[in-house]
Amino acid sequence: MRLPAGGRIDRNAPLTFSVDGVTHTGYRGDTLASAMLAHGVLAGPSIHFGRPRGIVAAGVEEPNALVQVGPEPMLPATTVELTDGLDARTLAGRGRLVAPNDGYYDKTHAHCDVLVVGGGRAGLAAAVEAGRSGARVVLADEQPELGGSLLSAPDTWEWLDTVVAELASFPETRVLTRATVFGYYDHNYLSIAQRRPGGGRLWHVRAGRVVLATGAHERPLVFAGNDRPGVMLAGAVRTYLNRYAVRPGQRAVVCTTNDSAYATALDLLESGAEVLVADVRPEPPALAGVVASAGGSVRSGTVVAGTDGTPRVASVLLRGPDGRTETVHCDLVAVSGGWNPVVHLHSQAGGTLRYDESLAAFVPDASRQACVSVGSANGELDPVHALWTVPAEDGAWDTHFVDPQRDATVADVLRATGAGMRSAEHVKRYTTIGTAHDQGKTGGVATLGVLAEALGAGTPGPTTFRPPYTPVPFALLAGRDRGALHDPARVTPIHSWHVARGAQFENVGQWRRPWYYPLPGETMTEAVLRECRAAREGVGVQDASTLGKIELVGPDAGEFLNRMYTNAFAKLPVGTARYGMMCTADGMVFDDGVVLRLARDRYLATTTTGNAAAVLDHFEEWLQTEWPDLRVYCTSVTEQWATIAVVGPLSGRVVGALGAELPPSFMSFVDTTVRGVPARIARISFSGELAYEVNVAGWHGLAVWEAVMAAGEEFGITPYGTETMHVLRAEKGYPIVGQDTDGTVTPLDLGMDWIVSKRKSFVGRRSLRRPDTARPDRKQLVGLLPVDPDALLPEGAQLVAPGTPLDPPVPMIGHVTSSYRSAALGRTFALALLRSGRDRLGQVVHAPLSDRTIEATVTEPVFYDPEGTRRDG
Amino acid sequence: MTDELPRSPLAGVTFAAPFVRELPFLAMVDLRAASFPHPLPGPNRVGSVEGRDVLWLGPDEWLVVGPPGDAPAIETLLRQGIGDGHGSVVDVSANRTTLSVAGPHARDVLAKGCSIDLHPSVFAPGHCAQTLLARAQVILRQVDAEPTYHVLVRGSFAPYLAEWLADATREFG
Amino acid sequence: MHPDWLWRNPSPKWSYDVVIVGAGGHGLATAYYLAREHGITNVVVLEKGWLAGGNMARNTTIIRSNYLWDESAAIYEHAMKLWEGLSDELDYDILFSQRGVLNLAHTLGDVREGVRRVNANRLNGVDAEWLTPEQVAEFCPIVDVSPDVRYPVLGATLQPRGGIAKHDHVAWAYARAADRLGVDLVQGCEVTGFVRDGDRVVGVNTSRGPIRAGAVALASAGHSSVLASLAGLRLPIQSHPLQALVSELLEPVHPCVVMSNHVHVYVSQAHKGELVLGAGIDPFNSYAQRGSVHVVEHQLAAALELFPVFGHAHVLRTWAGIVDTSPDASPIVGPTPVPGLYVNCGWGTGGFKATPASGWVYAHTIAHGEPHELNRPFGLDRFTTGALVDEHGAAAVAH
Amino acid sequence: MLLIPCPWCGPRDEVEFSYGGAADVAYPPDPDALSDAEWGEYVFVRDNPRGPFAERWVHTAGCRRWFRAVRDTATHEFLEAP
Repeated sequence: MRLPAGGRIDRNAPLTFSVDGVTHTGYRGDTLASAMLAHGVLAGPSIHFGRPRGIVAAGVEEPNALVQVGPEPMLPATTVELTDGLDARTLAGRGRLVAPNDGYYDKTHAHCDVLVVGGGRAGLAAAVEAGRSGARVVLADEQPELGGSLLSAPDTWEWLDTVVAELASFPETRVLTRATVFGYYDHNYLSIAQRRPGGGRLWHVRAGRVVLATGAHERPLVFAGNDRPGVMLAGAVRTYLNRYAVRPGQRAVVCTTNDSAYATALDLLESGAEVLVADVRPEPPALAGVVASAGGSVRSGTVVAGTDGTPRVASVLLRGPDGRTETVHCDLVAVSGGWNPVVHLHSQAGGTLRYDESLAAFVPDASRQACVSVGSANGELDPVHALWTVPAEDGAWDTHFVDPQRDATVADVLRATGAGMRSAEHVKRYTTIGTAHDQGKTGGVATLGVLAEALGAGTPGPTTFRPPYTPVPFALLAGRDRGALHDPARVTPIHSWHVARGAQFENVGQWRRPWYYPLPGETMTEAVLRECRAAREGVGVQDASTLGKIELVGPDAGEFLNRMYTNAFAKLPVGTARYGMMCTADGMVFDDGVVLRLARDRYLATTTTGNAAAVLDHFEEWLQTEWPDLRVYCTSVTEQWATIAVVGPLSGRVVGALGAELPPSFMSFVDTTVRGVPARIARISFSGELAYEVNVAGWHGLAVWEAVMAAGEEFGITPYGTETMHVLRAEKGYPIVGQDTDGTVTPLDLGMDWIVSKRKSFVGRRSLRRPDTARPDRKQLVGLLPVDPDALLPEGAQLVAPGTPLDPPVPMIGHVTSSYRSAALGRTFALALLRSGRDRLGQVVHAPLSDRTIEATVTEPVFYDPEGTRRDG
Repeated sequence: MTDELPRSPLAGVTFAAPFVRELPFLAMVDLRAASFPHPLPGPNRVGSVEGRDVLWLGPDEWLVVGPPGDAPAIETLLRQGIGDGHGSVVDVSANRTTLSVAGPHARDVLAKGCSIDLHPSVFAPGHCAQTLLARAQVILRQVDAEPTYHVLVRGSFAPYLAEWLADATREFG
Repeated sequence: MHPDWLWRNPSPKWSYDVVIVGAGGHGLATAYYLAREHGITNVVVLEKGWLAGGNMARNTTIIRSNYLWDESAAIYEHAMKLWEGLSDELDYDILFSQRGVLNLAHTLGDVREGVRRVNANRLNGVDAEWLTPEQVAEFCPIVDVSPDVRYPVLGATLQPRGGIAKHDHVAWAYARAADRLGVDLVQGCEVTGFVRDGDRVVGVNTSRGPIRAGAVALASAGHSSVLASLAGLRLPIQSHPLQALVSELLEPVHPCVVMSNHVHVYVSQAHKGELVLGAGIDPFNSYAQRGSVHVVEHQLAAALELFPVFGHAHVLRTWAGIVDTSPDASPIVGPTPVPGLYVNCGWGTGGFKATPASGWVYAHTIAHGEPHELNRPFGLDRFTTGALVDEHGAAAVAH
Repeated sequence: MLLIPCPWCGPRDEVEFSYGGAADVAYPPDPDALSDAEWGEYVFVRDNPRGPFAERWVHTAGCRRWFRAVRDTATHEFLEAP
C-alpha cells in the first residue's frame, strides 16, 4: 500500500498506467514496480511451472517482474520509470518481438581522467574528490537521480543534495544519469547505455582511471517456497518504503544472516507494520534491542523453513535453534542472505576475485586495468553468517528456488551433481541457472554455495562475468549505422547524371556503379544488348571513375613495380601504358590494371574498383617493411580523377570533337585539355574497340561527361554500365579479378603466360613452381560456346565430362565464371575455369543443371576480333 | 582558363545546421619528402610555408592547403623546395572537399563519430589528425578556438558524410 | 547409478594407447569413434579446464554441409549424415533441428558464388537450392528483402537439411558414450609438454604427472599452436577471437538459420527462445576469449538491417571463443612430421558443424596411422605443394 | 576496442588500424633458392604464441605507416612502445 506521506515521488504528478489491461495510478518518481507494489499487482507466472511470482527486488537484479511495455519485449518492472499511459504486460519468461524499433539511438565518444561508475555514497565521494582536483570526471549512474542506496535512506538526503550541487559546479565533471556502464573492455574502454527520451545513447569512454562504486546486490535465502509472492529482499523493502512510500506488507517477518536487514525492520516498524525478525545467527546483535524497543520482536538462531499461502505468502514456518517449528502469519517476508558486491565490471576488466569468508561473497582482488573498487563493491559490508540452504521439514528440495526466472531449484543442482558434474559451469549449463534475464545477479553466489554443499567441498570459484552488465537493446548497439548510414555509399562526381538517366546500380565494394541504363519498357537483357551494340558499332561511354589510382613517384618506382607486378615496368616508355597483373605471395592473382608512365620517375597505377585500398596497403607494406631502401612514394589519387571511357569505332570522333589532342597510338596517352579543362587522355581499351579514357579533375567530371554526351549526340552515344563492360571484355577473353578468379587461380591458369616475366623476380613467383601449382591439369580459363546458341549457361554452372553418370558425387571438371548473350556474336557464350582446359579445346562439356543439361563446346577464350584489329578503329 | 565551372561533390547539398558548411575547391598538394628546406610541422600539427597551411600527415608526408586555384603555384613551390632530392609532389585538390564545423556544438557533433579526444587541453587550434569520422576517413584540423574544425574528406565519401552530419547535428537545430 | 549419469571423473592412469589433448567436441568425438569404430578403448581425453568448455561451449551451433570444394563438401556432408543419426546412436537428444540454413547474397558476386555453390553441392549430393528474394521472404518472413536497403538481398542459397543442435548436449552425449566404452575423461589436467623417445612422442607431461601414450592426438583448436610448439612443431595456424551473443528469451519469431557473409551476421533462434548471433572474427591474434565491442556493434547494425523486428531485442550476454584459422580456411587433420603426434585443428569458424566427421576421420587416422580418404586432402603437406582447399571465396567467415 | 600506440600519431582506437600478423618475418632474399617446404614455411607458417607477440599493424586511417608492436595475446596489453 502507498503510505500517506514520504518518499521521493511527486504526489502532485499522478500518472495512469495499466498492467495486463487493468488500470492503476502512480506518481512521477515511481518505477513500474513500485506502482505495481502499491496496488498489490503480482509479476507474471513462472516460465515452466506457472507458479505465481511477485516483485523481489528494487533494481536491475530483479529476477521475477519482467514486463513487456509496448514493443519492448522484456524489461524488469523495477527499471521502468513510470510514465503516464504506460501499458505493461506481465511475462511468463518470454517476451515478444512485434515491431521495428523506431527510437533514436546514437553514439558518442568521451574521454576523462576519472570515470566513476555508480552515484551512491562511495561513487559520489570519489567523484567529488576527483572533481575538486580539477580532473576531467565522468560520473555515470543507472538511476534517474544520483544517490544509489542513499535514495532509500532519508536521513542522508540533505548531504546528497549538497554533494550533487557541488558536482554540478565542476566545469570538467560530466554527470550521466539513466546511464548504465555495461561493458568494461581492454585499455580502459567502457561502454555506457544511457536511456533518453525516445531512444538512447551509447557512450564510449576512454578513461584514465576508473572508480567502480557499483554497490552490492542482496541475495535471497534458499528455503522451501522461497518464491512465493511476498518474499522480498530486505533492502528492496526498505527502498520501497523510503524512496517510493510503498509498504509491501503489514505483518512482516524479516529473516536475515546479517545486520543490514535491521534497518528494514526499523523502517517497517516506523511505518506502522508489525515486525518479527528471525535472525539466523545464534547470538542476537546489538540492534536486536533497538528493534525490540521500537515494538518489534527478534528471535535468534531462527530461520524461515517454509512458506504457505496462495497466491501470496500468508504464513511462514519458523525453525528455532532447538529445531522446533512454529507457523507465523505474515504477508511479507523480507530476507537477507547477505550481499554480493557488484564485481561484474571489475571481472570484465580482467580483474581477479577472492572469496571473502566473512561476507560469504566474492570481492575484487587484483585489478588488471587502471581501476579501483570502492564502497560496497569492494566488500565494505556487514559480515554475514553464511547460510546456503535451509532444509525443508519433508526433506524435499524442489521448491528451494535458486534461479526463479529459470524455475531452477536446489533439486536441479543435485540432479546435475548426481549426473557426475563437478564444475559450476557444467551445473549452470545443465540447469540453466544464471542464464536468464538477470544473469544470476541475486542467485549466482547462492548457487555456488549450494553446489559446494552438494559436493562437500569448499566454495567453487565464481564464473567469469562478461558484458553486458545489464541487457542492452540491439538498437542501441546498432546506433545510427542504419539505412543510408549503414555503410558509406561511395559515388563518383557523375553519379547524379546516372541517377537522372534512370540507371540501375550495383554495389561494388562500397561503390555504387551504374549497372545498366534501361530505356522505358526495356528489360535488362535488351538494355545490355543495346549498350553492347552501341559500343561495338558506334560509340558508348562509361563512368570508370571508381577505378583505384595510385601515383608512384621516385627514382626506384620502376624497380618497385617490377617487383610487385608479374610483368615489367621499369623500361616502359614515358607517355605509354601497360596492362599489369599482381599476385599474392602464394602465386594467386590478386589484382590487375593499367600502369601509365607519366615521367621518368613517375607512374600512375590503376587498380580494380574493389581493391584500391588493398593494393595501396599492399604497396606500402612491401615498401615500408621489406624494401625501405627503394625510393618510391605512393599517393592515392582515386578521387582526384574522374575517368570517362569513350568506347567504340566512333569514339575518336567524339573525343576529337572536344577539342583535345588525341594520343597517337594504342596504350599511349597525352596530357591535353578538354573544353579548357586539363585532361589526360589515354588509348586504353577493355573492350577491344577503339577507346579513349578521358581523365579530368574530379570536380570537372560531370561537366566533361556532359560535354562528351553532347559531342556524341550526333553519333548516338550510349552510356553503358558494368554489365555491358563485362560482356565486352568477356567477348575479348579478358578476365575479371574476383569473377573469373577466386583466389585459387594463377596468371598461368588464365592462359596469360605472356604476362609472367621469366627474367625478373616478383611477389608470388616462387609459388608458381610448387608441385600443385605447376600441375599440368590445373583448371584453366577457356571459352564455352553452348551447342544451342540461344542457351545461356548460368554463371556458377558446374561442368562435367560427357557421359558422366549424374549420381552423386559427380566428378566436376570446372565451372562457368562468366556467361552472357553477345550482340556481336549473335549468340550466347561463356568463360569457364576447366580442368586441363586447354587440352579440351574443341571438345564438348556438359553443364548439368537442376532441370536440364546444357552442352557447350570448349574454345579459346577470345571470341571477338582475335586479331585485335578493332582497337585501332 | 577553364570554361567549365567546377562542381563540388556536395553541390546541391544544403546543411540544416547553420554551423556546418562546405569550403569547396581548396587547393591541396600532397608532399612526400625525407628532407625539405623550409621547416615543416611535426606530428599532428599544422604549420605554414609561404602563406599556405601545411598539415602533417605522416613522418614524411604533408598536405599543403591553399585557396582555390593555388595548386599549380604550390606545386612549383614544393618542387623547388625538393630540388634534386627525393620527394613527391602530387596535386590532390579534387581528391577531397572540406567541411567546416564550428561553434559551441562542434565538439559534441564530432564526438559522435570521432574517437579522438577533442578537449581543448588535448586538441587545440593548430592541431590536425588523420582519423575516422563515422565510417569515413578524414583529415581533421582545428582552425580556431571558437572552435572551428575543418574536416577534409574524400569526394566519394562526401555525400555519406554530409548525410551523417545532418543526422548528428539534428539535436542542435 | 544416477539415472542421468554422464561420466566418471577418474584419475589418469600412467599409460594409454591414445592420449587425446582437449575434451571439446572434436576430442570427445574422436575418443568415442576410436572406441566404437576401432575398438581402441584404452584412451584418455585430457582437458585443462572443464569438459567442452572451450569453443564447444561458445559457438552458435550452426550445422550445414554446403561447402564449395569437393574435399570440403565430402567431409562436411559426412558430418551431416552422422548428425542425422546422432541422437539415436548416442541415445541422447542433441536437439538437432534441421530447420534450413539460408546464406544470403547481397552483391552480384555473392549471387555468382551462391549459384556456383548450389550447383556444386547438388552434384556432390548435398541438398541445395537457390532462392530468389521473394522465396527468401517466404522461407524467413522476417528478413527484409526490400530493394531499398544499403545491401539488398539478391537471393540466397538454402540447405534444407542444415540447422542447429544443442552444443552442450552434443558434448555430453559423446562424453557419456565414450565414458561407457571405457574412455577416461580427465578434467583439470593441463598438458605441459611431451615425453620423447628420440624423435618420437611417447607421452605427455601434465599438471597431474606424466602419461605415456602410444599416440598423442591434439584436439585443442585455438591452443594447437601452443601445444604443437612444445613438440617443436610449427603449425600454419593463427588464433583469433570470435564473438557471439544471445538475447533474452523470446516467443518464436525466427524459423531458420540465416547467414550473411557480406555483412557478417549469423542468426538463429535457439530452442528456449533466445536469438543467437555470431559475428565476424576479430582481426588480431588472441587467447583472451575476449573481442572488441565495435565488432558486436557492427554486427548488430547489420542484423537490424536484415531483421528490423529485432530492434527491441536485448543483448543478454556476449562472449568469445578462440578460433584456429588456417591459411585456406580449411582444417588440418592428420599425422605430423613428429612421429606419434597427430593434429586436428584449423577448423576456424566451422568446427562445431564438423564435430562428428572430425572425430570420425581423426579416429581412423590415429587407428591406422594414416589419413582416411576424407581427410587426406587436409594434411599439412598441402602448404608445401600448394594444393590448398581455399574456402575463403565461398565462406569468408564460414560458420 | 584496443588502444593501439601508433609511433607517429600517438595512441588511437583499433578501428583506425589494419592487422599485419607476425612481425620480423623477412622476405627471403632469394626465393628461388628455397625448397618448396622452406618457401611454404615462409608463406604460410607464423608464430602464434600465447603471451608476448611481436606483430605488425598499419595505421590505415591515419599516417598509413606500418609498425611493429609487442602485445600480450593473453591480456591484449601492449608491452613495448613501438
